Amino acid sequence: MSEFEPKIVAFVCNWCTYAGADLTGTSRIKYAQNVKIIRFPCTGRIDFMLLLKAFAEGADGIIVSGCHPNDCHYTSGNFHARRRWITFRSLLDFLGIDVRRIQFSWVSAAEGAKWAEIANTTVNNIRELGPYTDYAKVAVHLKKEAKV
Amino acid sequence: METKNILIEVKRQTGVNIRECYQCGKCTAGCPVAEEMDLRPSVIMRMIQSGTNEEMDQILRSYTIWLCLTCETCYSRCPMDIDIPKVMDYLRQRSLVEGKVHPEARKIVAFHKSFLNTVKRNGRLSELFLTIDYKMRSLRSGTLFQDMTVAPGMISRGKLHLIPEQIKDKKGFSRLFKNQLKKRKP
Amino acid sequence: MSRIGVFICHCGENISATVDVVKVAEEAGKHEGVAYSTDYKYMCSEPGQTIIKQMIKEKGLTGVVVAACSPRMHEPTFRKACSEAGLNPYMCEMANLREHCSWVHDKSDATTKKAIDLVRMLVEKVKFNKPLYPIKVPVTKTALVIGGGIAGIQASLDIANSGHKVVLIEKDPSIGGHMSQLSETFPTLDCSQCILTPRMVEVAQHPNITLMTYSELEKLDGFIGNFKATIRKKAKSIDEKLCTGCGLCTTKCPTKKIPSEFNAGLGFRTAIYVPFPQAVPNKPVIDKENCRYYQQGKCKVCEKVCPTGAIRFNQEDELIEIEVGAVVVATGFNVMEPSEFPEYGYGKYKDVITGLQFERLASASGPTLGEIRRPSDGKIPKKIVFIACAGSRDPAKGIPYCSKICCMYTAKHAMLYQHKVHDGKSYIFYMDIRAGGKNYEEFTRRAIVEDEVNYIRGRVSKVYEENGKLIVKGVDTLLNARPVEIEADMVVLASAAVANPGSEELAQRMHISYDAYNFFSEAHPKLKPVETNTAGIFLAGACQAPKDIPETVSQASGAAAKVAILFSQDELSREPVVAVVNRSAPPVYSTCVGCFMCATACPYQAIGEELITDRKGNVIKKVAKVNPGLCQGCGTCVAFCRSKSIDIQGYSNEQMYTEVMALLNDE
Amino acid sequence: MKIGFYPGCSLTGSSREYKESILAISEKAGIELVEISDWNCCGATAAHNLNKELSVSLPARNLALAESDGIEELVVPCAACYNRLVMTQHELNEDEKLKSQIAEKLQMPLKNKLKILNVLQYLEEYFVPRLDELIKKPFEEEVACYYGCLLVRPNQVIKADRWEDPMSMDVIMQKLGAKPIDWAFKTECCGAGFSMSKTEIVGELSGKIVRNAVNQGAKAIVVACPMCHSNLDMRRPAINSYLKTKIEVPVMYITQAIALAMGMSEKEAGLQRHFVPVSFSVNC
Repeated sequence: MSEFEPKIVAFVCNWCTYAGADLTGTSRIKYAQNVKIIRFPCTGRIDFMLLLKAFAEGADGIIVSGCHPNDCHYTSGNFHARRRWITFRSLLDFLGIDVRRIQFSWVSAAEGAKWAEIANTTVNNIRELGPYTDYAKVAVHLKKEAKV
Repeated sequence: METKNILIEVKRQTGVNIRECYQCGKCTAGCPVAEEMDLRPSVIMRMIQSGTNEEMDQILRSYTIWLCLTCETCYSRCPMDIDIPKVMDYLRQRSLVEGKVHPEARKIVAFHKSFLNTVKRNGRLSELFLTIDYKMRSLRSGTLFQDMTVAPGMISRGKLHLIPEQIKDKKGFSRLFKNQLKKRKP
Repeated sequence: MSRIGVFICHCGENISATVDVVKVAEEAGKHEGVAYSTDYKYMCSEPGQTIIKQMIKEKGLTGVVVAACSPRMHEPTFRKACSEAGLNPYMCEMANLREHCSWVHDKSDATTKKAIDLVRMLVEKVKFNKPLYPIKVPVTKTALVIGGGIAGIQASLDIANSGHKVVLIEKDPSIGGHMSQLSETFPTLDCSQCILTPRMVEVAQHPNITLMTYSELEKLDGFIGNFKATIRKKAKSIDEKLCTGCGLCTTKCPTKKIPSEFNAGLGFRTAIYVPFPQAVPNKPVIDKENCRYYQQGKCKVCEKVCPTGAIRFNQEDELIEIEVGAVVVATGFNVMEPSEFPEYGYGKYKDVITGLQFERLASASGPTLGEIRRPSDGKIPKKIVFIACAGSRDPAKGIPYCSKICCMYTAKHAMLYQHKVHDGKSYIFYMDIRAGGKNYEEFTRRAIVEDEVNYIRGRVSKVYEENGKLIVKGVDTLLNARPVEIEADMVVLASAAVANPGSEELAQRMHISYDAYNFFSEAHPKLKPVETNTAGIFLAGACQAPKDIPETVSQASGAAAKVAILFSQDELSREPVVAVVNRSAPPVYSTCVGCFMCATACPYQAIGEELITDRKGNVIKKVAKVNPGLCQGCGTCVAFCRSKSIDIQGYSNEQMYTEVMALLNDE
Repeated sequence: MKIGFYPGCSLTGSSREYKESILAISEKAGIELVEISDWNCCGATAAHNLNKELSVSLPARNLALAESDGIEELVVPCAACYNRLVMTQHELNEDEKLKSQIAEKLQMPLKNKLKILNVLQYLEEYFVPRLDELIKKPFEEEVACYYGCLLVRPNQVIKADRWEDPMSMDVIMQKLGAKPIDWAFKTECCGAGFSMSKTEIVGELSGKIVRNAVNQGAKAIVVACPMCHSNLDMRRPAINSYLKTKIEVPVMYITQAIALAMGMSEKEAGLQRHFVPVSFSVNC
């Protein structure tokens, strides 16, 4: 059996981390293919239901990354995201999701190397945690029920 | 020890980051005994910053660290809030341990030692015993008759007790002087 | 049914070297809803764009996905191409195959698979894209300039000379600001008032400028091109039309011992006063807090002597609303509070003064008519000590930054003193000499070499008085940290430049950001130094950070140019990436429940209320409404909304959920 | 009313008039100062110059004893002891680990929540509001209020009001009827711990202080610290030899000034114990 290849979705802000990941590219710094980026206007836009959706669709791990505190393009979006993350984090246990499956970080447009590092560490961490199927199973079950 | 390590060691022992010092000299400018010092406070800060082992050795052998009165003027006025008196405490203790006390400062050290010795014995300080202990320690420095003029005046004013006050819990108290805690890591 | 076109770019070999582009195009072609897919060496080139345009027309494409470099690079290019082919530009998306895939991974099947996933994700997204149209907003071509110092004066004149209207408001009775208080200016030693007053007059006479002194900004609503400013015009207690500025009232006023703000407390003024002889407008105001009539109900001497009957004791503050398209903030700076220097005895010893006070002593229009005399006894000081960095670069006093101007003005002060008192001795205690402007270094060297100013490197610890002398206890760090004691006749503190009191509230009133020291923040420290984070509001001068005159004037002209650019358009168009509250047919009208969580989340105050009424005008429902002019499109409100009633165009819930699903469902 | 009291060693010896006067005025004001049972020396300058641990453990023992006596407020008249106790309290609160180590060594619990008052704070709180009723004979002299180092520094920890130019003693003296002079050496160091080991430095530093006070017109110097007192009073010969003149300005404790104003005799106030005689008290 081949090694487990985790599926990791990165929810990133357009102004900092997306540009930071662009810099990773222009600097030709390599990282694992497992991480795939979805662009948001701001981390403040990221509804945590989207994270649950990602797990339900089979994601094994998630990265949420935006601007450093005080660097938000929209002044305060990242603070809202951070506050929401603190609340959401305490809910994770109840939801039965290992908190280590979600990596929350700040990566600026100038931190190309940091982005690669975060991507790689997350992949390694998730690889250790193993596949995550609980939510996917529930989702399949719910879909079946809905059809009946 | 190299520059970096000396700075790290000072930080570890005192919590003071000497790198903060930008050599404005306000500590020296306000120090009441700066004139008498062989190395001025701001110079000591610079030597720690850029110093080698040789420079550290020079600091530990300096007169300055013993002249410092711990009046805290430097610390209170320092724009960078650098706790220089705390660093001086550390330097003095190290100088003592390494046997590098400046010859001129022996009197001062003798006095402090006598002080602690008297306290160790009685729990409280007896000024008469302190004076006697100190005179014995500093015999060679020629201080024996220095305060002869003061003592009679003190006795006549009821200020010098011939029998020292003592505390009761001597056993508990002496524990403080034994088994000194290991150097703490922050 | 969607008809999507997918265009895979090789980017020379940048993408094709690690990603099997042919396979990606092939796989994309199999995807549901994809009507056409191809790959090409340079999609952004003219022929590449032609392929896209042709296919839009030929295949009747409803959406386009270009898989190439980062959208931050070429999104505008491809959107423009789509638009030229008749497709709404917002129906085009880009998959980032270069920066996020080919450049960061080695050549492998997994890399190609990732590329396929990314393309699929955007194909699914595009299916939910809606045609969007840039938002047009009209522009009111009047600028509001706040602050009548040199920054505000320069900005006002530049805007007015470019043909636009300006309203200049100033909180004090006269314009001129700190520059009017200065004696000579470095590095040329030309007289400050001589170069400033003509400009002040020009402001007052310019047909495009409305000058409102003794006025403050009360409120600012609206958005770029369409601000509504409320200005409080404080009661001057005179009828400005009748007053001729003869000055009789000020000479007769019995309250004469009020410390003069203009003279930095070194001289006195009356309760009805003109701050200085060259004031613009040259008409007095009554300072109510010190006026006998206002405080005790008796006096009215000014009213009795006024030949034109211009005094109006019952005048009240006026609130004036004006519409403006842009705002230039030029509120300047202040010097640090005296109480911060207990060790230097400031406030305790009369002869310890600030740099600004020294300017007044050295100024020909000052309380000593330009002679350097001690405030305590009027004697000419034979020894002066200047202390640089009094407060600046002093985190313990709360100011870690360099005030930038002090090195230069202190050198100038010492020079002026040496020129006026030939047998005098001057000392400057300094930490570094920062003379980084044009002709600045030459200037400080001249002070040292030609004018024999004694520079001593070290800070002063204490200043105290003994036997009528000020004893300065300093140190010379260049001489092995030797303590230095100077018996001085006068001590001048180069006290730090700080933000104006109240600047925090003003920033909040305008919704612009400010830094830890309450200076206003520019939008970008390098590339947007005069813009603020709020579109349409610009910065000029020392309200942004301590600055000297040349820099202030440059920035003011820069801000004016930005305003002129804005006013060169009749309408503004903005990216339509804004939030929208849904509306539906009755009886629901909208799923919005009116909780206004969105309004709490919004950093731009872009969310207001909308009342839905029936035909009779009864309110049926209160819902949130987004002002597209203010909305910047961050989408924080969307994540906050409990009922999923607010959504953001271009990053809608539908689109984002689809992206997540498409990315993970690799069949 | 009962308040905890830590006299410290000097108050039992060289500055016994300080203790006598503070106890006397407190008694007259109906306040009982209860000495901490079995208190020990705070270690003073010696401990923190030579031995970091003792500099904390010696004061900590007193804090723990006070707690076990049920004391919540502790008056510490000696400025040096006050400084050491406050600094120790601060250091232990900053470092939980050290606190538990010290408590273990002391074999006593240590909550470290004591309210520590120096003599000025004590007077401000318990005397100033009642001075009108307590004063019998106003103390009408020009005085220089001398605070020294340890009541105000380091301001980062002690947080005294106006630490460069403190006023609390001046305010109290003014209320007694005195005319506090404005002078520049309120918080300069007198030479403190060098009284015996470096007497010539004490002569110089204290000399500058006394000179400025006299130059500004002081008829007496008022202090609140035994070290300041002994340096300025007992070391007057060293001061005079530094200044090359004979200065006769007396030095007295603020509590003595209050005692006189409250109508006590010179002897009750302990003026006879000074080296430099206090002459003017007779006519007030």
